[in-house]
Amino acid sequence: MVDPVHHLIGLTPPITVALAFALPLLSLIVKSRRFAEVYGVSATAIAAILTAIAFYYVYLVKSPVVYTFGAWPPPVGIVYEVDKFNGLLGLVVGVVFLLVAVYSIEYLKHRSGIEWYYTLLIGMEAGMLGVLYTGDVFNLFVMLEVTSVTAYGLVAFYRSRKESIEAALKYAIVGSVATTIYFIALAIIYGSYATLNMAQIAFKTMSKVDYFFYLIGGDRLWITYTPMIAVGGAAALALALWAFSVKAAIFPNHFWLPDAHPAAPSPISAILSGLLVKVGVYAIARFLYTLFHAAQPEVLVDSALKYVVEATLYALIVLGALSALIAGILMVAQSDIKRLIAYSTIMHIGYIAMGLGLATKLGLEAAIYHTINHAVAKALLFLAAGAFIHVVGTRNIDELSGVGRLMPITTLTFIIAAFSLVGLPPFNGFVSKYLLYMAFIEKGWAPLTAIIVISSSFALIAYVKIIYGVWLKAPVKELKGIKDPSPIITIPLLILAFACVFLGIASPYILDKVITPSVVDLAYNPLNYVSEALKILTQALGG
Amino acid sequence: MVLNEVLSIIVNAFVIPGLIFIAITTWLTQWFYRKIYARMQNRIGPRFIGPRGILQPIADFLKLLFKEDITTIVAREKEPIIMLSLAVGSLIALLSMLPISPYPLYAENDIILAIYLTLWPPIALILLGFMAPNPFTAIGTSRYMTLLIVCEPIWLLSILVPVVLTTRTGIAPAYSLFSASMNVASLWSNPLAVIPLILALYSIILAFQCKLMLRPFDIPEAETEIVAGPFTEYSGPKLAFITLLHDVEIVVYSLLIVWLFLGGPAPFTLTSIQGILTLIVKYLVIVFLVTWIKASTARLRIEQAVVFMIKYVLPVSIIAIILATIIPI
Amino acid sequence: MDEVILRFLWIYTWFVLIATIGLGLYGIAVKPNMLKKIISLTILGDTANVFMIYVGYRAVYPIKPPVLWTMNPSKEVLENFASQITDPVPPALVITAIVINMAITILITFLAIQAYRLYGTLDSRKISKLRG
Amino acid sequence: MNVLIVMIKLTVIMILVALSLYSTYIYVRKHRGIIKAKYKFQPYGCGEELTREQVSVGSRGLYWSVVSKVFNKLYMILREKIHTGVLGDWFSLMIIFLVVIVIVLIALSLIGVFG
Repeated sequence: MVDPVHHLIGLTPPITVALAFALPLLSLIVKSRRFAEVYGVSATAIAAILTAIAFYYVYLVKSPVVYTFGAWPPPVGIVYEVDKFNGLLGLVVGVVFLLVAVYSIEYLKHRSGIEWYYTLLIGMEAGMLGVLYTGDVFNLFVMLEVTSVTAYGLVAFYRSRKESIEAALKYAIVGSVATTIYFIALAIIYGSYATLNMAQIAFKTMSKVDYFFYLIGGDRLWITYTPMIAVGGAAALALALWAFSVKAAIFPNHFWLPDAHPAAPSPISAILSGLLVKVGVYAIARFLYTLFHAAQPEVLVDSALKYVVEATLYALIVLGALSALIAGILMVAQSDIKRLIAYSTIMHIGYIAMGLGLATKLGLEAAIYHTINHAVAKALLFLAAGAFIHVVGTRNIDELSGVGRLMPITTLTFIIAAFSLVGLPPFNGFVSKYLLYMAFIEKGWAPLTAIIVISSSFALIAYVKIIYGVWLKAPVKELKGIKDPSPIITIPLLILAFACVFLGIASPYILDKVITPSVVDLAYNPLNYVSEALKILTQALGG
Repeated sequence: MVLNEVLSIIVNAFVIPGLIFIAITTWLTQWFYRKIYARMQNRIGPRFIGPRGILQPIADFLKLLFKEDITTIVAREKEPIIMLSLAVGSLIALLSMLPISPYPLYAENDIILAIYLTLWPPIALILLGFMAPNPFTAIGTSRYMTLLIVCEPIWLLSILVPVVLTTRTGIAPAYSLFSASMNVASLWSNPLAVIPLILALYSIILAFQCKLMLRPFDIPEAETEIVAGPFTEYSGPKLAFITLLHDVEIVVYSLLIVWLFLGGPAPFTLTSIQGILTLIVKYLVIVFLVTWIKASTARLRIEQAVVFMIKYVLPVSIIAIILATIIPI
Repeated sequence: MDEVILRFLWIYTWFVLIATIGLGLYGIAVKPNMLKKIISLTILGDTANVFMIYVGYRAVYPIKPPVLWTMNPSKEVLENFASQITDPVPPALVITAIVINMAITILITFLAIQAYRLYGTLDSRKISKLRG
Repeated sequence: MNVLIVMIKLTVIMILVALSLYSTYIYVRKHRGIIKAKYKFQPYGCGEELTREQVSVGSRGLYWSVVSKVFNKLYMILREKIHTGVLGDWFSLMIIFLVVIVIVLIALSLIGVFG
């Protein structure tokens, strides 16, 4: 008997998809703007509640939770497997989407096509939750495509603006090349391991057992263990990680990001920067640490795969460092407020990549905590910048001068977010950066901390540039009638600002209770992840 | 228990190394500094107030503090003081992590915390420059930020050197400012460990000059060129607070160098008379060194300064930290 | 002899597939026209699909379609069936991928049309308002 | 002691000190009247009159002059050669990267298998 909570958890993405597609149909009947807004907010609220249930369940009751669609056991059917790592990220996604949906009501109140906007927004949430919760590499591909298509659509939301169409076109081409490459990687994975289930791949990379799953296929697919499988694994890892590094915007695959993120409406920029790139990070982490056991290479059955995984980790550190430096240098030169913040995203993804590349417990904690902190702080930064843009109607920092004096709440939240991302104590960004520093020092790579310091000081300068432009600079023209936007905008800002402070102050508790278990689930407990999925199969086969 | 915690925080914040201690040290240090700076320039220095002019710094500070507070129409009124107070507070918090405090706060891996605390004063100064818009403040502040980009990594790497070295000798708590300061003195007897320590000392003193905008790095507040850089618009109590922050920075960073690199009162303990005297002598040596560099050099241009730091200081600090991680202990 | 020819054809097809993937990537990277980029993208996507199909194909005769005719097969029938059929999973994946590719191609083509309306050109070197 | 608890304590110390200094300032301010003289509140301009527009430096000019002087070459390479905004240029870099990692990883795995 399946626990009913399992149904709720497993069905979260499908429910959200259904909610997304119902909206255009319903809006044919109810031709009211208010209806679309209320529908959008309630749909994201439902998703947020579901993710919160999943989070609560995996942390306090049982982890991981395996949900089989249509009760088909793992190698045949699609499986959703939620452990503490993706349950945590799912909660962040749910909460940020809810806040963004509320914020969008006010931000887009003068635009038409609001029902399409909310359709795409909820669709993107569904795709993102699917990518996070899925336990099947092909389903990950499908959900990645759902997320990407909605993202391309939302970047092109202002379809009469040159820059949004240009950015969306470039983003769409780059992104679809990436997903196609990932599809090729899937072919190689299927050819090498004869399964698409994550738990089974994780099992096959660490055991020589001639596993009884190969019910289907001829002699070529009756794969007994041979060392040559490692070559297929290496090729698949290379292609898949390339594809994910496009989604995560790690140098040199970051070019689309500074174009695409500013071109979208500000709430969408918040989601793209705060959450969408994290989907790429999540996939990288899942592939490296759960499927290929990068944190404990000694459990890998192929010595060849060990080399491959270690080379990948070094590559992640080098590329992360390059991303951070290049983004920092280019960030200072921007005069468009949202483009500047978009470059900062590349920088922070660089930090996260470095943390992932360290493959120590501290490094992984830093990476995961930074993923969450950056999601919160960057969403806040984009939303606050969006409030300025909403009120004044320009993205140029010089033209925004002096606005901040008349909008104290927005300015305060903006400064909190900026300081958090620069990493000043006691905000949350400091804690994760601190963990990253210590991870480097602990591993004996102390000189590399200089990269974080240099890029952080570039970031400090860039944020001070905005703070100067928006708040401290004397107004160039007479500002009349400008004040803080309505509570629909400011309340999400304040909630996120509170989260920034809370995640910093309560960090000892959060690290202990939330982050460390998720690291253990991600990287140090592969048998648990595998056995949960296999239990279902054994039950299905009758014991 | 709770009372003890509260007491430790109060003592740290207000007595030692809090406001009282820092006020006295800053006053005496500024007098010493002005006196020897004047001597190097063939002047006499403070003379009239108190014996040998020893009360002059206090008189200057009080005079500025009770002057009229002028804020131009485009400037911010109270935010500069908030930023400056926070910066001074961060420096005192830094001192309370050193063994000089009776209730030192330390833990494993607290070194990054210390480094981040030293980030507050630059941020305060940057925002200060921008809070009073003026072409001069803008130019000065942008120069200051350019300097910071190159001097922050040097600062970090040099501070890490003694910490990494002491941690490698197996002293707990690891990577802590406190344990490093307590145990660095024993490293000076190890000929291999001395090399990275000297290299790091060299680079941290130059980074110190750079962070504090002392000559040859006084480019941001270049007098006669851009009036007073970030501080052009400030007068009265705000200027008093700015000078206070500057002097507290000199005191705190000198104490940090004395403890972290020279081992504080070593070879004696802090509770003995000799120990306190040794600490004072070492402290005065560092202040003298900084003043000497300031008095004997001329101002660089901004790109010269950046190139100098990148070419001659940053590689040294990188070599120091690499040596510190690889040499056998 | 048959064996040799079969092996040659097998390897040749793999080579052609990899070359076509390279061609698709080349087209996306080098051709300046957006439309040609989109065509290269579809070439890449279709090659990936064929690649996937090939992974599920077997060069061992006899081959049967993966359709089981008896309702309650015995163990021997099942084993015999499993040793003769092509793998049904890759075609299932490819069907999904084709649908997704179609959706993406439509979206990108729409974006290209819109870009042509706004910029008056499809030359990707000229559609570069955003830079730096 | 946990380092994050130390962080919170240090923050408390910092805020206590800051509050006491700030209240000093407020006290001093209270006991000192302000003389309203118009010229005093104009931004300082070395004897020149500064208008509202001249007071603030544009944020672009502010940084660009310094940064372009010091890191000129780096910026030229980054902005003119790499971040050109042309799709083809990006793709050539991305595909070079793809080919490199595929070749390197497959070579490594082959070394692992046969070596």
